[in-house]
Amino acid sequence: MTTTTRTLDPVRIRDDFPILHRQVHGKRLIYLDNTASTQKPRQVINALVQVYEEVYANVHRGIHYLSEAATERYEGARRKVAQFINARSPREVIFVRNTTEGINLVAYAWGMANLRPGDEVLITEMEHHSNIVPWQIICERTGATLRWVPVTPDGYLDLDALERLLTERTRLFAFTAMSNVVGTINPVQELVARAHAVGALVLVDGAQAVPHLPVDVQAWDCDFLAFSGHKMCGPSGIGILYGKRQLLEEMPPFMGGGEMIREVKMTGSRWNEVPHKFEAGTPAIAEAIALGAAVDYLSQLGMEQVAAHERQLVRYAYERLQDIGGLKILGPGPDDRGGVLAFVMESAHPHDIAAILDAEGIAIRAGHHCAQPLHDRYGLVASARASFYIYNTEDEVDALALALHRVNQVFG
Amino acid sequence: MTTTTRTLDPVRIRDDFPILHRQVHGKRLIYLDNTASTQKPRQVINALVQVYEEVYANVHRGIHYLSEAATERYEGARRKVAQFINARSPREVIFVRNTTEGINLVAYAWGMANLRPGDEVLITEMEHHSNIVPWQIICERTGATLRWVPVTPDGYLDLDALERLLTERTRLFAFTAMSNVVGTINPVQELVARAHAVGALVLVDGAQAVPHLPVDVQAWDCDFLAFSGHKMCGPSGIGILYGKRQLLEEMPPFMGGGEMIREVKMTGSRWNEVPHKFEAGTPAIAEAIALGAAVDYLSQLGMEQVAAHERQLVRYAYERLQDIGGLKILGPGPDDRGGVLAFVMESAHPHDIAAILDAEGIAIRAGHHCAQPLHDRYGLVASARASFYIYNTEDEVDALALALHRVNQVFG
Amino acid sequence: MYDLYAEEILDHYKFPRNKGRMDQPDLIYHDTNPFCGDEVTIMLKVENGRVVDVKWDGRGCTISQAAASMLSEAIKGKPLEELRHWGREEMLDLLGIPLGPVRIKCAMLPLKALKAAAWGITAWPHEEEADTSSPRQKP
Amino acid sequence: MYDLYAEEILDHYKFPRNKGRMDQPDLIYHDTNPFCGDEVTIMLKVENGRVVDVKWDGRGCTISQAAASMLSEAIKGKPLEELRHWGREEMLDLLGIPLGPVRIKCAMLPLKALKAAAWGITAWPHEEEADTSSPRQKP
Ligand SMILES: Cc1ncc(COP(=O)(O)O)c(C=O)c1O
Ligand SMILES: Cc1ncc(COP(=O)(O)O)c(C=O)c1O
Repeated sequence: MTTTTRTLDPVRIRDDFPILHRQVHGKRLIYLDNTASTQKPRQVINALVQVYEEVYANVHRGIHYLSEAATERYEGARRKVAQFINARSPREVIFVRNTTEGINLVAYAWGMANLRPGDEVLITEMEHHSNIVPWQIICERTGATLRWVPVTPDGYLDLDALERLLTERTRLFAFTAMSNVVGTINPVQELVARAHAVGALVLVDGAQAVPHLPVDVQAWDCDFLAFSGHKMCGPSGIGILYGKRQLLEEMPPFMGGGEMIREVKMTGSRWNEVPHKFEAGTPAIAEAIALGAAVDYLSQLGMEQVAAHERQLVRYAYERLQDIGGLKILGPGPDDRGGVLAFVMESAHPHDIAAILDAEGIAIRAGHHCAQPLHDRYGLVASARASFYIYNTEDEVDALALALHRVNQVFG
Repeated sequence: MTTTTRTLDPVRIRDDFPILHRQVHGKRLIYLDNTASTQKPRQVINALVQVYEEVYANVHRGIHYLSEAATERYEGARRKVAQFINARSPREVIFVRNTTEGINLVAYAWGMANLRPGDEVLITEMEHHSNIVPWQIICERTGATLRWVPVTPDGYLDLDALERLLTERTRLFAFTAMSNVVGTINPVQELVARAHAVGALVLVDGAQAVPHLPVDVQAWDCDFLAFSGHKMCGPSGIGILYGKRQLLEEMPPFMGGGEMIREVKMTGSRWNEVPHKFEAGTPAIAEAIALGAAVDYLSQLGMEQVAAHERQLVRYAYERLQDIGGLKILGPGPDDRGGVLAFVMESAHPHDIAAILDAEGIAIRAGHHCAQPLHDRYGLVASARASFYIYNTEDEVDALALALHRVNQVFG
Repeated sequence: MYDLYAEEILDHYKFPRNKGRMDQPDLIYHDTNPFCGDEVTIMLKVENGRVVDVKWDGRGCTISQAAASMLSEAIKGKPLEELRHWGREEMLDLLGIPLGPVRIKCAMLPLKALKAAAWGITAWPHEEEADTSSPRQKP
Repeated sequence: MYDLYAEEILDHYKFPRNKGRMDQPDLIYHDTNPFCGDEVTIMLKVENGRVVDVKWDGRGCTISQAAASMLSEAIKGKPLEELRHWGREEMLDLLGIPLGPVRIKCAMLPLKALKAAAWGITAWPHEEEADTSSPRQKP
């Protein structure tokens, strides 16, 4: 590894992650399932403990010390997230449970109010189910039509087809900034500009991009961005929907209840300000605060450095995996992708690959990774997937390669 | 206090709650804001830490050790909750964020599919906004009519009016098992039976009942029950919707995404089994598991004992507060209520009461407590509210009474 | 927090200055905070762009009512143009105490009414607030 | 977990017993697991309520295919009535290894196909499963 001062030191980083020191089946844990969810540093775990031991109370409207302290930290986390993605204002940051809820919020609140028969919603063949099913549901309810941008054999969006598919009927273009299977990093800024040129809004699924790449919503100019805390060192149970202020102001609310209202009368209700209009009920208080700690942690490492580390690791892994007989990596070459490698082997079903690796202490995923249409497009039902994060090392890639050779031995 | 073996010992219980040992403004903390949210015992905090330090991974479909271990604990928590409320099967337990989301789930999934113009949804004047606003939204969308059961001057549901309001047009009756302001414990079983007699379904808002009283959904025979983990020693970010299996099977899904599907094709999708059909995306994994620890904690104390402790405390407090000049307690007498006391004082605005008490280290709420229609009904805009839980003591009630005398002095 | 009930604030609360109605005010604005029911009406007489007389009326908690009273004293003689640009800081300076996220809204209520009056508007425009937890006033 | 690839299971996977097609089966059922694409078809010849011949066909992971092979050996000669009541336990006994929540579905696939065939049905009725994390098969 190069050793400029700002290069990540995964060995030192590992010290922050208690779980990485455990054993699995008597072997040291090699955690390569980071696309599904990442592990948590003690800074984040401690933040949770600290909230509950020192400043926990329900937020908003409380006139006692704990409630005010909890509210300040909760809103402080919102400011941290806003800064992390370079939002214009913390008001553009809505706390939800996960990427999935963020997308559903837009589908229900914006979609139900704005989509009509004849309108089109455009998504892509490489989407996660969370950026497919909400649009299927809302298009069915509103009579709008769902269209799909095809994926090329090597895992890129088909930009010629996009030219034809983006029309003045397109009301929204929803796509992932980075594929959770083939790892393709899409040219978000260009895609947003093309969609805006025909008057369409853009929702970016940032579930994989935000944890792994520097993201700037103002540079992207996207209208919405959804992502999950649990994929970026944060706790489970918290996610974010970013939305441009003006749009959020105009949208009707999604869920109704406490906190999202300004006034409730028997004859009807008026809504609170954004972002509160979209946060009905008691929010995930400790989770938001701990997500703030995760954002601090990543910011301190530097997202450029995080991305560089993964780029290096995935290049190394791409090479090592080439050597393995009958193994085929899905998607683009090593230079155009994030730190995720999905593959199939001639000798073994993905389930069997994952099970053999598990016995060696290596955690990978096997299945359709919530991207059935993409697998269908490649004539596959399932694939195996190894994915990297800040704490993974080349040593671990070597162990992965060795175990994959072993798969060939067992099934040879 | 009586000292039968199974009586709660709040002094010993306090040892389990780290935050109760802190000081606020140089005074010992007296936490009487339990209706808004309760504090957490170390058993629950430890459960969170343990998940992240030992068995964290995304749940479902993972073929590696950590994912299987996390899945087992997550589903184990579901079984604990099912048992806690005596559901027939864990499949009847859906993990959501909070009570509010549980109610919105029913409003969107069941309501949008089943309500038509001419149909009526019946709620009550004592509902929390979370059991009002979703019905206002869904009634507006579907053309159904929202009707309200009035509340009597002393804080009971007007059962004569109910007789007139429950008709064959009533499709759903949604009411709280216990008021979060006046503390009234409603006769759930009787209300369910009367609603069922006209063919209406019943949703019970259990946000206050489940943490404080023994609850048996089979005895109640309610169709849905929503409640929040954070109000019953559990972490923030997790709540429960119980629903009868048959109804859940028949309902369309709410949010779309990963995990809630069985198959996603470009031409359409098929849904997963209940409860997974209603849990789109990565769930609040650690939160569900820690809620399981909270359920264990409360079960070990015994919910009969929890209720008895609060009954005793609220009776004591009711008496002590009577002595305070110009103080008026809202709602029923001391025997028919849970451990919550809302009141107003002639000398001081509720905000000022709360602020004076805060300076003494005593945390209470002031405001409309997300129940504006109830306050409107009493011609009030706000009230002050003290509420009790397992760790509160008569000593603390004495401190409350003393501080309220002080309010009269300051503003006298 | 005990500062909330500092002598001066309680004094303004118990003995409000300039409280009452004004005949024929040049500018008048009524604002409420629905979360706690506080209400404030500000009435101004203006000459040559300066406030020459103030009255206010209202009901609510100590903070909102004392703030209205203090404000009514502070603005006499001030140019309207200056008052239009007063903000959170000026109000907190007058009160002389720090306030949590809920009570700050009580303190800001009279100032919001004053600013609306000074701008001669009847409904609040789109306005940025530093604190995302506070609801904007759209009466 | 290494047990997953115990001699016997790998042997059944590599050298499947009774794999192939059957002309004119008395009972036949095809089932799939959409999550991993495993497929199994069970074909039975039945005389006097007993299985007298079995064939199966399919593709998928070691567990589902070995389970089909083992099952095909175990059921020959058994009364249909008995097979209708086989469950998770019988299948795990045959495999002789414990399985996690995902792989258990692979193991159950051939049994589900067999039971459907034995009941002579073409679509699965409402069926309770102990493990709430497992999807029910509704082909
Ligand atoms: C009776 C009642 N219903 C609903 C709620 C809403 O709960 P949550 O904010 O956890 O969704 C509350 C909590 O304040 C409540 O007391
Ligand atoms: C690209 C992408 N979108 C959406 C999601 C869904 O995220 P969550 O399950 O946190 O809602 C994921 C996670 O698997 C993902 O990788």
